[in-house]
Amino acid sequence: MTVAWYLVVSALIFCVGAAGVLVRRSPLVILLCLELMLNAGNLALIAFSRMTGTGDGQIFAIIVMVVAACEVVVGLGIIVALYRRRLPIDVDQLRRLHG
Amino acid sequence: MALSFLLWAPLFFALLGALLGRRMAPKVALFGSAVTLGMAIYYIADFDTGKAGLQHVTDTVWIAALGIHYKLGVDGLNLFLLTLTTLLWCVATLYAYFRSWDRPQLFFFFMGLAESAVLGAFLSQDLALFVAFFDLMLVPFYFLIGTWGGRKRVQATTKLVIYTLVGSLLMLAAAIATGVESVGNSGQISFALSDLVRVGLPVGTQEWIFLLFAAAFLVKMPAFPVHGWLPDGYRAMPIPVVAVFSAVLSKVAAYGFIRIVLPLFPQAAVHFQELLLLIALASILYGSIMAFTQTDLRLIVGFSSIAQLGFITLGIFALNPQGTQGALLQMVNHGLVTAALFFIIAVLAARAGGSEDVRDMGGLAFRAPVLAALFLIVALATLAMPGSSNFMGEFYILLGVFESKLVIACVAFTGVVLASVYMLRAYIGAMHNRVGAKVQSRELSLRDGIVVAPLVLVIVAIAVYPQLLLKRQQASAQAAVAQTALLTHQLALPRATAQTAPVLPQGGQTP
Amino acid sequence: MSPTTWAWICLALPLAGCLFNAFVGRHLPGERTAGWIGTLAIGLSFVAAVGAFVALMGHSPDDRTFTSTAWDYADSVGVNAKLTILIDPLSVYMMLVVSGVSALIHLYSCVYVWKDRGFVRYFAYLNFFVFSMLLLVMAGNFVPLIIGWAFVGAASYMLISFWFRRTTATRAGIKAFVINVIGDVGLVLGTYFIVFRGSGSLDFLDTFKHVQAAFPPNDSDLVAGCILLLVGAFAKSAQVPLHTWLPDAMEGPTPVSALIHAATMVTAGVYLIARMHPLFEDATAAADVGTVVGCATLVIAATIALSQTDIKRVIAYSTMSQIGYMIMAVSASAYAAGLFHLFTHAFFKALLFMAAGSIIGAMGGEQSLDKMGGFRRALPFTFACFLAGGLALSAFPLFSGYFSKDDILALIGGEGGWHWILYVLGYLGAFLTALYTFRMIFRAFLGPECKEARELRETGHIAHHEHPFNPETYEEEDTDVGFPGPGHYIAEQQWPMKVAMGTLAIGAIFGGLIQVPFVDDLVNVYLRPDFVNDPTYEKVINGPSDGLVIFGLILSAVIAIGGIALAYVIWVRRPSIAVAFRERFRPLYELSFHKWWFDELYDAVFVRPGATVGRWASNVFERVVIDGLVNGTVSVVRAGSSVVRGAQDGFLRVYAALLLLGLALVALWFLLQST
Amino acid sequence: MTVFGLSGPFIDWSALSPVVALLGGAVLVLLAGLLRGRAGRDFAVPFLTIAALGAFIGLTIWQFNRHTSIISGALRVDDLALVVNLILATAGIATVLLSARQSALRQAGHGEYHALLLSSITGMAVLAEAQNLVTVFLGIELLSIALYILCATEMRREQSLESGLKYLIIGSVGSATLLYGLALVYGATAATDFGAIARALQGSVVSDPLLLTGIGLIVVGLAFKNSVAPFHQWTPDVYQGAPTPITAFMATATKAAAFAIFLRLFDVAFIQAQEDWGPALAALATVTIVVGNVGALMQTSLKRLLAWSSVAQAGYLLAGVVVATRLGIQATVFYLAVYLAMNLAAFAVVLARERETDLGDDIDAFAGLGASRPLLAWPMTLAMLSLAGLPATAGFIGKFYLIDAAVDGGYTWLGIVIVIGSMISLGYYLRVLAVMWMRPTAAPAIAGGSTEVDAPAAERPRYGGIEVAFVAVLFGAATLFFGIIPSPLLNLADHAGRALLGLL
Amino acid sequence: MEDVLFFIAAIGAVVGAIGVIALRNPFYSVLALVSHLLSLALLFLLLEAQFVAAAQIVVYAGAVMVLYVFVVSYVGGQGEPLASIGPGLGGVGLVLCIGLFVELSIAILGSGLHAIDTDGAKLGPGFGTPGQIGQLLLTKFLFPFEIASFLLLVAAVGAVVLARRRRGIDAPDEPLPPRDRLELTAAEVMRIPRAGSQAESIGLGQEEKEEQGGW
Repeated sequence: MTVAWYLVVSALIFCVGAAGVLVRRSPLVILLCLELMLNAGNLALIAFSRMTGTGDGQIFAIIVMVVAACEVVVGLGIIVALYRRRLPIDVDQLRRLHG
Repeated sequence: MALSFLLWAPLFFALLGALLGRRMAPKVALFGSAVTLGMAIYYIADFDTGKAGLQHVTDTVWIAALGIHYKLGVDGLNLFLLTLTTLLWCVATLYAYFRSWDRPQLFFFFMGLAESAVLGAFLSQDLALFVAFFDLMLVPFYFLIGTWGGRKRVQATTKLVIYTLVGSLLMLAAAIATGVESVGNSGQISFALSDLVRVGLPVGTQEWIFLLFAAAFLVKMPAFPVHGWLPDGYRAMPIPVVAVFSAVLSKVAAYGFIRIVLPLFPQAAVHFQELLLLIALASILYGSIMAFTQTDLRLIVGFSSIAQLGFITLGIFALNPQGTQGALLQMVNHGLVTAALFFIIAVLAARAGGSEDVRDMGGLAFRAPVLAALFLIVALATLAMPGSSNFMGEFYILLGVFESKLVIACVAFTGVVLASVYMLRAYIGAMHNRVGAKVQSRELSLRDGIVVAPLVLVIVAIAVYPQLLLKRQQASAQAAVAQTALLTHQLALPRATAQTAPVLPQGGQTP
Repeated sequence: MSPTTWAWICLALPLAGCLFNAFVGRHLPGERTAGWIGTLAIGLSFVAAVGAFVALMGHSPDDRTFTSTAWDYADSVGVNAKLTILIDPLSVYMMLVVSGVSALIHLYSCVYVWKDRGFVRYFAYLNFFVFSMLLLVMAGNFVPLIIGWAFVGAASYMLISFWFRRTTATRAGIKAFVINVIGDVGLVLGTYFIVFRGSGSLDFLDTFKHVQAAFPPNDSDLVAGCILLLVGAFAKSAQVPLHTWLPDAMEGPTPVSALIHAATMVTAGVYLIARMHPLFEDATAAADVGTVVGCATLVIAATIALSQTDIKRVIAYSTMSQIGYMIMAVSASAYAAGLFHLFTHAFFKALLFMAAGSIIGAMGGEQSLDKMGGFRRALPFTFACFLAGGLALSAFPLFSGYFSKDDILALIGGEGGWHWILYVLGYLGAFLTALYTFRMIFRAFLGPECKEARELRETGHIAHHEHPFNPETYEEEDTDVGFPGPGHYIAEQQWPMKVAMGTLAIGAIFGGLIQVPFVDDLVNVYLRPDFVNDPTYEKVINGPSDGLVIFGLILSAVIAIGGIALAYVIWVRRPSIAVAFRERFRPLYELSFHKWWFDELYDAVFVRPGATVGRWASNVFERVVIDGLVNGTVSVVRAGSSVVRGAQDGFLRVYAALLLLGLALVALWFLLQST
Repeated sequence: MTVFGLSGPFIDWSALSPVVALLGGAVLVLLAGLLRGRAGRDFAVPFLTIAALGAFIGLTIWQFNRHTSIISGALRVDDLALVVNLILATAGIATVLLSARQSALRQAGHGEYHALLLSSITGMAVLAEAQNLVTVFLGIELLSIALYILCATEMRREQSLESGLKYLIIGSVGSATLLYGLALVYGATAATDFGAIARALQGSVVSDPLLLTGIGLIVVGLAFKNSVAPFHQWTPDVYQGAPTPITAFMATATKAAAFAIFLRLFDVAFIQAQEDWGPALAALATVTIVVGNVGALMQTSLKRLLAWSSVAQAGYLLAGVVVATRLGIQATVFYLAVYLAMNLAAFAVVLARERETDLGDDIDAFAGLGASRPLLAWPMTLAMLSLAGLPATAGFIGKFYLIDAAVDGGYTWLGIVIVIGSMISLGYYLRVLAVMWMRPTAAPAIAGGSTEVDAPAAERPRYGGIEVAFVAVLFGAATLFFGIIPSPLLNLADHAGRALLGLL
Repeated sequence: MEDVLFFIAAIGAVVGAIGVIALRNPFYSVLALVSHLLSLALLFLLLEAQFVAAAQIVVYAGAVMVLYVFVVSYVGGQGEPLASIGPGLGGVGLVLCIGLFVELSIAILGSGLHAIDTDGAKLGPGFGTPGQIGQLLLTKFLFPFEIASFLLLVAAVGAVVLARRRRGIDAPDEPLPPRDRLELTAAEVMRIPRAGSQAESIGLGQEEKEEQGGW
């Protein structure tokens, strides 16, 4: 199977994740979608690393995992804080800031 | 004496006054403006007549990275504009001195800042520096109008500043383009006019740059049809501000044409000559007609200024020495009369129950012969009656146009006639005819008198001896239009058969 | 002393008087001091003029041209405007007339406006006028000429609206000023054509010297220039079609009408043409225009004068008509004749105005002939003077006007060709002149006595209206400005008026004797040095055969007497005829009474359209286009703003969508960049 | 050093020292947060933070004129980076000063707050020095994640949390995009090192769709960080919602770092593809300028207004990147410095008014300021004039420089766009001035606009605080000073410009 | 054989992804993500990245997902209501994403790099093995490695700052949902009064570590 197809798959995942950000209203799920997009990036990195035979891609992928974890942690932290303030866990209702 | 003193003295004294507090501020400001005036007069006395180039040049690099010089200089083009500026500011400060202002330190500070900015625009011999001062001028006026102005002052000042800055900022881009485009083989960028002149721009570049400059200057003048800011602005300004604004700032624009546009973009100037002449013509006619229909004295003066500036533009774009001489002379004349008119308007309003509408006035002359006489002199000067210096200005201007574009000159003459109509209409409406309802006729008070009288004296003086200006301006004026005159195949002098004194058979004897 | 020195003195004195009165006049002791000072200044100025005359006569006839320059007024880039005076017989001639008549009128005015609040102002103005007029006639350079030209206009404006709370007066003033400005424009533009398309120097003598070299005869530029000069002349001398300001100018005090609008200023046009004769010699086409216009004016004005009832306006129209004669003469290169008529006219017309002033005084400010009558016995002296003036005006044999007018017509006739038409019209004009002059005299002095006249004769007490009114509109005047001041004066009671009028009467009667055909030829001889070196002049002088001259003399005598007789019949014997005539020839009467509808015409062609355009400009154009320019831009930006801020609606997912859109676009762009 | 037979890379500690100072500072501050007693928390912690930043500055200056890549090409220390470091440090110190008395401190804990601030600065420094794709990504994440948290630290305000969440989500989408772009570039060039990438781009790959798309995605990813339209939507909301000191920090420091990496990445790694990305960036700049200025027009919240204006300013700055010339870099760096000064002054005044009035950052809070509080009004005035680019302020020189660069780089039309943008911008800057100088002082307080609605009025400080006024005056003065004597800054910019080699 | 695995894994990954955004209940979404991650790990294996695959399974499918489940259960895993005040962006999103996908595919398939159409470069021995990864991490990517660890610290601090409960911030009057109780008391116990002190954050910090303990 050529590398190109791995990339196509990653592209597809990336787009699905993006779509998720658009259509979902629960920040929890949106965070998941962000994970999807990052994973797509990871897949691409790994694929390229395979393609070029350099290890950089894999390192990059590991770093990305760390980053993803951090984002998730912080994101969930904010969600919890919102919940504590009895605020709706729905991005469509979080719009005191606009205009 | 370095020009920097002249340039920064007003700001220095303004700051000093502001620091010394509300009681001292007016005094210091007045003193400062007087000192500045003195310096300006010194430069006239010290002027080397017949020399075309700059004198008293100050030239240091301001921003090396950008090739911006701090270069000041005096020559025939700006000599008398400096005097005009300082004189009018002195008078305006005097006027303000006699009145009480909210937060006086601030008021006089901004006045001083404005004067320095205007002087800077007149003095600077570096394109970027000129642009900087040209834009800077507006800032103090924004506050002066917005804080101490009349009704609807904030809208008016915002409109005014933005409208005029639109032009100025376009000019900023154009100026930078000029500098960048004319990086010669030296490879070193420089905005000093002397360097820019040496490197001629390609015609195509010249043309769009010219248009941007023209936009800036025409808006500032203002010229028809970009005078939208004028009515509200003039109505909102406090009297001393409107006096200096209408008298001096418009001149900066006209001066910019002569100082920068003609020497730097000669081909473009020739290429767009008709366009500019037509705009000027339109300004003359439209301004006159509007002035003829207005009843608010400020607006009458305002629109008359549009017409007068039209004449000046006409003279500039005759692109020959006559036109330029006329334009330069007329700038000074118009500055003097407009300022005087605005101060007189203030006096009239004080006698017509505060109204500046000519319909509320009338019959004021009765117990105020001096006021009437001064007003009459100013009015006649404004309508350029022969014998006034304004007449010589228009004489030169129209001669210049006559030499280059006959038809336009002939049409422009209607402007002269209309001027007499609207000025006399204003004069009669205010001073003559039946007595207005709230009018009580009082003679000019001393403190108003010492504001108006000096201006009238100067008007009369240069009316008696305009040569004072003309002979000092001649060399520079000819130099400024040398290229354009060459391009339009206009010789420096008309088809002159005899310039010598008349040689009579027996020799004309003179006592 | 050299003539120029005298001339400078002559010029300086009125200015001095003006400034003195302006600055200290109000603080002088004695109520008439300012007046006396003014009069004195002018009188001395007259003396200086005489001095100049004598000094000039001291030189040989071909050496009577002197110039003197005070300072360079504006000498730069090819414009050599210097304050130069040119003293030669012509200018001295004008100086004499101007200063002389002015002196007398000042004297008269000392009484006439005595009780007026504006007494000092009046004399300041009047002196200023004389100064300007002298500057005009002395100028040796186009710019001083133009300056003087405009100054007299300004002076006339100030004096017309001297009673500045009279709306009619101010309106008349602005009208006069504007029309005069049109004249100035013509003058300036003409100067451009002549000087800057040709001679290259603003100096008269240079111009004259180089004009032949610069222009081929009847060169279009030259003709254009000369016609433009004529425009100036017409505006100043109230020639058709620029005449409408003169009748209104009668709003001014009567002495002003006498001085400015009869004797001096309005004849400036004549002087201008005479001064510029070398140009007109080369531009015969322009000269012919002048001739025709002058002729037309004299007829039209005469017809109008027939039906006017305001005594001053009648005289004003007669002035127009007489100046028509002069313009016609000088344009037809009969310079001396024209100037001779100018001289005599100055006397009798000023006299007529003064006399009229006396009557008006007696009427307490009333000017309508309809209200006057039978002053013969109440005002004997005035009557005598008026009669002398009237006879001179209507060219009664041996009176001054008789010789001068006849001189003109003879020379015109002498040129032959189409000038015969002018000749005939000229005599027609003469007939009408006699008619309207005596209509005026008979209606004012003969016939039944009006109550003012009777009161005056019986009690010696001058009528005075409690509620002063504007004789034009009959609306009440506020007496603040003085007029009609508490005092009215008549020659019979005031010696200065007597002196002034008497002197002028003598001039009016005997003035003509200085140039009587076959007897003497003083004016010609005196002025010859000016015109000697242009060819047509001599030809014109010697044009008419003796027969023609004699015929002319007889003809004009007959016409004058006939006219007077007819007037006597119509307005004294059978007043019904006048009414019948009016009914019979209604259109003619209307034409005359409405002054050929010139005012209405201008109103319809210039004033109203101008006002309409102005209103449109300020109400429609300014609002819609100019402000639209601004508001339009603003609203566009505002709209953009609300769109952008609308997109910023706080919905996270919308942000994401926009963001994805941008992402797609950017990616697309780069994709397209790739090969 | 050699451990277990594998030899670690040579580490040039002196060059690395600034970053180390920050890392160490962060940890120290975190520990200092443990101190008991107000005095310890309120003074020791900020003092330590400032000390760390001071050390950072000192070491940076020490390293000046070094041009070296360290730790096997992860970072490059050169004048561009060092100048940016100075900007970051200045912003940081100002932020610390502004943050004192801020309730966020108590809610987040002094130690944490300042530690996060320092780590964010670390991320920025790393970003500014990065010359490896991995480092780039990490730097961005480090600065962003710290900022996400800081935005949300005023948890009593719903807006604060909201802004945090919005920033997090949008920012992460941006990061993901950036990551994908980086991946594509890596794939196309088989390298993560800038130098290697540049070398690879000299080949045919420069026009390969894979690479170009990658660049495109990177453009978008970075555009998020310095709020270039149409990727700016988070900016107004986050700026408004975040605690004002943090907003000031974001506005100034983030921009500096993001533009630094913009310059480094595009003018070094992707320089070969300049004619491909140049027009795209120019187009983005145009959109940004228009959108930013237009959006700011009728705002009543001043923080929001400044947010929009910062969008517009990003557009101006982009012009310096577009041209990819030394002049461009100099202009950008200079403008960044200027931008720092004027924005800090403005935000300081906003903060002061937030504390002094109940109107929050509403424009009404500024009514009559000129009469009542000249010491605040003048800096604000100068800041506004400078942002509008009027002469005698640094903003004028900055704009002049940028337009100069644009015209010089053959993008004259972009210069004119900048000019038009500043015309529009006058509409709102002048409005602020008008409110301050030309309106009477506002009647005190419709409640609810307040920054801390539910906090009892008693414990709300009624005065802005001396340190805030100090910041305002200092940077206001700087705005004026560098408007008249710009040479010092220009020299720095000049150094920075020479840092990136291979540019004309 | 590889191809079959690829197809299985690819389909699994994509379906999992779609599941994440399609399923209304966050709980299910999380599970979908887990499956997605697993199949992704399989793809990694196919690409010779054993270590990464392992890390993927352990860190993601392990720790992070646990954290997710924890929070979801905490804030309530109820599915979001269909009705929303916000605009329905389904259509737009679909179009945009398809467009983006097309663009990316063109970029990938249209690429001129011949390597992309191969199964990849010749690999040296031990490619993708922990050994090689470790070496890279300690040499070439030493600095990123350090910064990454620092990033984790920052995240930890952030979590503390955000998720810690404080006096006067949360409204205590409102009863918390019963599901919360147990966790709440746990936190109460750990809590040391004096809001804003670092000390308590250590307490929660440990809790944090527990969560990541699987790592």
